[in-house]
Amino acid sequence: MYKVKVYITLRESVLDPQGTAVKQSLHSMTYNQVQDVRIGKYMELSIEDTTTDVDQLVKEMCERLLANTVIEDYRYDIEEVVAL
Amino acid sequence: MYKVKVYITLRESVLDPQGTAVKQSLHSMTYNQVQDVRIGKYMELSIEDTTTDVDQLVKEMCERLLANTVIEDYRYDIEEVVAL
Amino acid sequence: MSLMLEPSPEMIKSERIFAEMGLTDEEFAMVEKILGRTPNYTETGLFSVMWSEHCSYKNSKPVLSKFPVTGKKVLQGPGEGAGIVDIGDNQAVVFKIESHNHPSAIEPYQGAATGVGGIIRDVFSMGSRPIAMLNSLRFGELDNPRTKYLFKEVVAGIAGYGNCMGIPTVGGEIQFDPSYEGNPLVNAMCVGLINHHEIQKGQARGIGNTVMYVGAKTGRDGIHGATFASEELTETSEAKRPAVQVGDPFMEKLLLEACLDLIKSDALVGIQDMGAAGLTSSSAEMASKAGSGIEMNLDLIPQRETGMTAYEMMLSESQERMLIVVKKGREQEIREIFSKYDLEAVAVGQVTKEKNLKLTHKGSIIANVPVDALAEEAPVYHKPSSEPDYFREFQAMTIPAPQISDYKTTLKDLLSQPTISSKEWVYDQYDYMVRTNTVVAPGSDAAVVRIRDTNKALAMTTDCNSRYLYLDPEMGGKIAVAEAARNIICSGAEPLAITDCLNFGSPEKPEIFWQIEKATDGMSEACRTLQTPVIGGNVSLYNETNGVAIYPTPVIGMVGLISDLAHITTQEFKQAGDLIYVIGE
Amino acid sequence: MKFAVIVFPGSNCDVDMYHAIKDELGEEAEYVWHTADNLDQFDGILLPGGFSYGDYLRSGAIARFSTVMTEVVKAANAGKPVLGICNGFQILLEAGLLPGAMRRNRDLKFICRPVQLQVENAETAFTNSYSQGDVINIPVAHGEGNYYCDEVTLETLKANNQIVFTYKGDNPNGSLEKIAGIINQQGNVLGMMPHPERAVDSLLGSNDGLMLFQSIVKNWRESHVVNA
Ligand SMILES: Nc1ncnc2c1ncn2[C@@H]1O[C@H](COP(=O)(O)OP(=O)(O)O)[C@@H](O)[C@H]1O
Repeated sequence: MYKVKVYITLRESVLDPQGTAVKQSLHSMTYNQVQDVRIGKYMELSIEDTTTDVDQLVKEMCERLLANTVIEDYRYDIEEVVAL
Repeated sequence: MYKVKVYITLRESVLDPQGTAVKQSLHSMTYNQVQDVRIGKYMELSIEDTTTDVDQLVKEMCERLLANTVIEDYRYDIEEVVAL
Repeated sequence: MSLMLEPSPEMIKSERIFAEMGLTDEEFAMVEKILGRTPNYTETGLFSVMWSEHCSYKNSKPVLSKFPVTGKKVLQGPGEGAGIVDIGDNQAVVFKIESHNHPSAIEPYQGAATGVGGIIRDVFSMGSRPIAMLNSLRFGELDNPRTKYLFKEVVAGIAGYGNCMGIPTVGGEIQFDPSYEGNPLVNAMCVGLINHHEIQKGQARGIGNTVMYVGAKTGRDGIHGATFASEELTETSEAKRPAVQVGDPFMEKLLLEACLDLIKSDALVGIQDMGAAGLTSSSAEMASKAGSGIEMNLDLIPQRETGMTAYEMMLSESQERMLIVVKKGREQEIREIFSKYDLEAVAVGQVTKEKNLKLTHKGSIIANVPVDALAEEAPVYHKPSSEPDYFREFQAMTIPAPQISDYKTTLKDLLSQPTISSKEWVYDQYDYMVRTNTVVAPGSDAAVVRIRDTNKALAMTTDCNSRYLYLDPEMGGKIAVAEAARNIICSGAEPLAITDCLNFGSPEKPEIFWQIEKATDGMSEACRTLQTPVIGGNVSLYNETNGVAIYPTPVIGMVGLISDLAHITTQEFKQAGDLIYVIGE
Repeated sequence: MKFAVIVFPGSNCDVDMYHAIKDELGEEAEYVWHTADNLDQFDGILLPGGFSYGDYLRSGAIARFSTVMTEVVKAANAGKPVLGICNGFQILLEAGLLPGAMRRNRDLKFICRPVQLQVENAETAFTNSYSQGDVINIPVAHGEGNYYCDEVTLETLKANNQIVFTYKGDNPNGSLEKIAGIINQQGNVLGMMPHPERAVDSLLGSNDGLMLFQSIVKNWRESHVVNA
């Protein structure tokens, strides 16, 4: 079993309306120390043991479906979990 | 400067329609190895040097705004970044 | 694996565990008498939900019985998922309103969204295609952040669900008043269209017929919180906490289309939404209405989580589920209808002659109780009622005439009240045009939705001025119905019937019960006079914060028929030089 | 002319599109379920609005992997007119048939309202019945219509006259350069956020959208009469 964590963020050049809105809310709540907020996605996938290269597999899923590389960047961690 | 990463996930027994749809889509793309997908949010905050306890600050922001604790759990990492 | 041990019948009785589930000592004694034994844990749960006010109307039945519910055009009055009124040409209109107040107070987005989802299921479970949504909302004053948050999220939740379903949200009303500060009201109404021969009933007829489960899997969503109150249970893991219901409008859209395909099949016998009290109410009510029983094997229930107990499955309020009864031997046809939409239809039981709800789980019978006892025999209470002091004071007052020095300022002040000002910020977020039949969009009196391929249209509105009801519940009740009727008539329609949602405080208080009595008296009289029978509705009591009740708020949803599209009238002045008349007193 | 109205799980403007073609335009239309693997019999392909797959993950992201999308790509490559409206536009972007991507609306709210569009290019197979610069009334109804593309792409769009519609007046969703609709380089794939199929009957407020469908038919007739 693999536990995969995928982090998807908007590319730096892309405006993030949600992040901006959250930053403004935080400011209005007097958290003025917050200079920037960027909002992305966090996914947890469980993948069963496979003969294929897991890294390759996850990369492919990210490129094809999980991220839209026109506006998003992604990275991921793979952790092998030993069933008890 | 602090760079804060916040991970927000749906609580365990809360329905995740988005995760389910993505899992099914991955299956139909023949990634049958994927057993489970849960989708949450990932946020990056930049916080300027502050006299307040940063950990306390982030926790408070999560509780009050960033996470909806009725249905979501959150965790975060704080990293101190030295300006160059 | 669940390590949670359920208390034995003896413990339920000796430690009064039933009380935590909401049953009184007398009610528990009644259950024991009905069964001739002490109920086990699951059975106690079945009775506690079915005998709750929400499912049994035990406190409100006496007042509901006053409503006129019949009429020449009424094809279905109260008692099914939604009421139905004939509109000629073999067509009928189906509608109902329902509250989701408490869930929306806890989690406004999901609470409102699942409220919308629930009422849509009520309408399409009748076999009808939903054609429009309306709502009626109440919040505290917009000057505090919590209220703003609730308001924003409730609107987003209604939009999120309704828009995704592709059902236009064409109207509604909103009032801001401090009395709703801790207890907002979220009432949603759905209107559907049906051909007479397609009308379905939630009945489990035909001994031996198959009971099937369709839609989303069952999780631990919305299981009655009271269950988890006991010491031992709260120590179970976080995951066991009753979860807030999260809506999945995409699932519901598939379920809707599949069910509308399903009604064309003569293999279908009965269908009912799993709303409040989920599997319990749908199975017990379908059997009770048909004079039959139902036997289910809970191992077969599609489950989203592991280790669910019978109690949890029966009380779960997971959304987007339906229970259907189909002719024995025709199950495969049904499976095929659903598989087009990637949905599973699973046979979970059968209709029995013995009028019991009999449940097996992991090889043993876990509940066996008479369906009528669950669905029909809840106690009915005639609560004491007394005229509140405030009412006497108000009645004794001489009404001061308002002193207005500057009409312009007063007008501006009025228009800047959130309750009076434009609601465009809200309805801009609702897709009010999808299905391209909305002739009169939000912003006029009643909304008007045309009926394609005919020259007819339907006008619809929700109304209730709760300040009037607070000042004089009986007069206010009449005014609410009359206001709805005026809105319908102004748009060119003839009023057909109403649905209502009785939002009040706690009926245990004689002053509140008095409000309920008087308001329903007034409504009944107005409905009789206007010949708009009550074809269904919903009751939401206990709307209080820190012991203070909301204003009495019986929301009226009215639908009218426009027999000729040329009769459609809108609110705006059309051109300079037109004459302006005032009609009435 | 025979149109396919593609229906994905969660599409909900399919009915409106169908009626616009059949009842108002007077051409043939047929619903085609997302599992279909042949679109040969159709002359034009319509991807309607709605919430395919609940718009989960990103709008259009899951739908683009439907079986029928392989056929839509084939039809596009064969030069057939392909029109994606709202969710249909989002699917075309995700599928790479049009450049760019959609972000959430600037104000983070769903918006449903009539808007004014300016016809920026009246020489396409979808707009030839309008005149350059025409201002038309067509409603929008979306939560993610905030169009984005990188600078290079934007330059190309401009250079090739691929921006077909822009919002006139207020920018309702924050879209780059007020872009409301774009076409591919070959000129046979159009994506737009506003709903012309909701503006085909003056009883409901506007029929300015009808000319878009008439343009498609006109163009098709011309090329098919020439070829015949
Ligand atoms: N305020 C009301 N006025 C008229 N009928 C009502 C009212 N409240 C409930 N009813 C009717 O009582 C019937 C029983 O409701 P029930 O089957 O428990 O449905 P639900 O739980 O979905 O409201 C319903 O048909 C409903 O229309």
